[in-house]
Amino acid sequence: MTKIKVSIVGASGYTGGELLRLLLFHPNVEINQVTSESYTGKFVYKVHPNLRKATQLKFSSASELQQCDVLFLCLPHNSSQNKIDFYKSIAPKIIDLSADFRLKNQDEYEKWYGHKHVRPELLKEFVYGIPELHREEMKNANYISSAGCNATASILGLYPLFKNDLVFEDRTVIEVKAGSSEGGNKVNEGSHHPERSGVVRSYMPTKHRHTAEILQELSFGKNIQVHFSATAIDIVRGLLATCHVFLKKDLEEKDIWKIYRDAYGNEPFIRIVKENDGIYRYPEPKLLSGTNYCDIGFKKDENSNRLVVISAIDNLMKGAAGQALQAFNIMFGFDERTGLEFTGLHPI
Amino acid sequence: MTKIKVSIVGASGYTGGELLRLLLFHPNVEINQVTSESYTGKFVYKVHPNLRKATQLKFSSASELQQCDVLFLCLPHNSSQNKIDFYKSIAPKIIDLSADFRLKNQDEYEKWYGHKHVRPELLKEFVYGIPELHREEMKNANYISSAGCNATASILGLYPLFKNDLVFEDRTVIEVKAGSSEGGNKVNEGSHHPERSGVVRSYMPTKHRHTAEILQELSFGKNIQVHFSATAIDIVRGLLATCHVFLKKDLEEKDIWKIYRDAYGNEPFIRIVKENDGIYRYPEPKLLSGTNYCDIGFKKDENSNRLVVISAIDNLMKGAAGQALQAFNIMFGFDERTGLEFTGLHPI
Amino acid sequence: MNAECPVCGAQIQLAADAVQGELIECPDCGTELEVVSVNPPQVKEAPQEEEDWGQ
Repeated sequence: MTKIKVSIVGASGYTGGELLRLLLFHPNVEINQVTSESYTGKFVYKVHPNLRKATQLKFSSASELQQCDVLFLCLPHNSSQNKIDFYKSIAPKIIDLSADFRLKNQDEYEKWYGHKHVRPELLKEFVYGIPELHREEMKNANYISSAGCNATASILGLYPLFKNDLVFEDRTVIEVKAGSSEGGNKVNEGSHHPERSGVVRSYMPTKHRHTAEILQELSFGKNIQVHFSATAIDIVRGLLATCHVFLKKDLEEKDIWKIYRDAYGNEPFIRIVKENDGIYRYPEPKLLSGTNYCDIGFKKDENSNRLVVISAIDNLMKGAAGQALQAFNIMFGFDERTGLEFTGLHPI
Repeated sequence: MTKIKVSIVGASGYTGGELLRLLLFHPNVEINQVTSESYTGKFVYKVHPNLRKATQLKFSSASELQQCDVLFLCLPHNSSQNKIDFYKSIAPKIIDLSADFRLKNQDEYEKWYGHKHVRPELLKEFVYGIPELHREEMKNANYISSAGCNATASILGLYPLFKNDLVFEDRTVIEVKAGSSEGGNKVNEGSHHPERSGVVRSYMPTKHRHTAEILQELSFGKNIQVHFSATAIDIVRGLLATCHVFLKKDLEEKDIWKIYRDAYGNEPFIRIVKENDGIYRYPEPKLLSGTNYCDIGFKKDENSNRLVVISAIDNLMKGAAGQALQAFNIMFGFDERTGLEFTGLHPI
Repeated sequence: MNAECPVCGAQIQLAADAVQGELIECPDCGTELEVVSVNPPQVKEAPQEEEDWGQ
């Protein structure tokens, strides 16, 4: 059975490392090269110690890139768009994990990212990377742009409600609680352990860039508003989005169950988590570490038309590398769960 | 290819749950029953939420146990020995994860566990459950007694030194730093979050029961002493043993490397971790969460004959369920890594 | 014929295209090594300052 030849550009970061971990154990994949300019020639386990004994692979430089079947781009924002022609020359299919090609509208891009997009004409060539929303388009896509982690959790949590026009368009409030791995492996003043440990840090009360993706995917042609805030807490992996939406008509919890079951009943990576006993009655991000699950729960407020939707993921997995691999599986017609079977640890 | 029929007795605890997680994804295993008296009839994911969507299996009662090929016993101490005949009637092969059959000497058992062993004549029928030390005996064993977690880390760390008679017999000091999952899922005063969070708790400064196993496996017929202490720290999974031994003759680090390479060079689950750059230069338990690795490092003290040996494991994996499955693989002639390929998460 | 790592004694097979002065890493202990000669294969520890994190 011929294997798909893949390479990763920018494989020394947390996202690239997580993707490498998954690809190393994917039965249909042969890893060709993994690039890092700062670690060229070094063993990958130097920066990804969990890969000790798993591989003797070394980093190459991007200048040494050879032709391959698929190129995963795990570069800082604003890199992919500047060298996209070079990357296109390397592989017929590209999965970009940066934000460069997520937004379809160049004006929106400029508004949220503060500078003009370098190759706006290419935006329409990239399929937005949430399989649960764009599976059919992915099946014959050449270019996929993986979604942001906060956006993924928020969008998946609210998609069935917006799709069925059940909530007021301008009253949605989303509060994400996020971990330190979201910031990547670059050290900064605020990531210094004595300063970062134990914080409940309001790092993006407004204007979080991922809002743009949420608006794009939930508007369904309407003009909607999403009031998003993010707070950093003392976890490394994991992300919990608590979404407050306001129902247009009065619904029972039984109706809500049905709406989510209809939307996600057959999805391999979405679990509806809403139980009235046990320790973990609503989605719990720490249980999802290393898995590709998005757990979704909800609670109807008895005293108002507010519905609280709770959505949890591992920001490095369903929020990045896991979702990119899910898209890869769809692109090549493999079972979507291939290489993504890990069901998580408990206790953790 | 016929599958091995296995059942787990006492599957609602952390060890039983971890073993269930591994067995569910083992290609040569068919799970027959998993028992829990308190959760009989309930879905297993009620107490093991990481298994949501992975299985619809329900707990049975031990009274409903049917014949099977292998029985894993994950019971509190002092249970297996009291019902061993019943368990022997259920399956020809037994792997016991409790402490009941670890010690070969009944007097030692009574000394460390404070009561007479109920079936001392059976002690010699159980092979002590560290594959790296007892692989040949396991190949045709019917009964295996899985080792304690603190013992496993300490024994594997020091085995090559004691085997080659390189250290003084009575001067070894071992300090284990352990996580909260070692105490199991029973709630107690000290496990209440406000009391347990952030502690550096000297919970067993002396007389830790696992010492008995360390003495048994490292004595090589001599009378040895091990001075063991355990401190609980703010982690859930993970165990780090820092061992202080005193060399009989002066050795260079290069000699120590050779000793460990000769002993463990071909072992699939032991990694020698001693690097002079990078963030993780010595063994780091959090990187091992969910893996069956035992990472071992060392540092020779330039100013004395002291050698510091550092050994890390996941107490629920190499210290319990993972090692039990490794033994199972040996018992049935499967590749030892089957079902134990997970290479861990980073960052975590 | 292999070179021997001066730090941990691991047997190191030099790459076919290895050249004198090239920096390589010991596969066992990860120490950065410098190729002293290709035939016979010899390496020595590359100069490296010890990072002190003052923990």
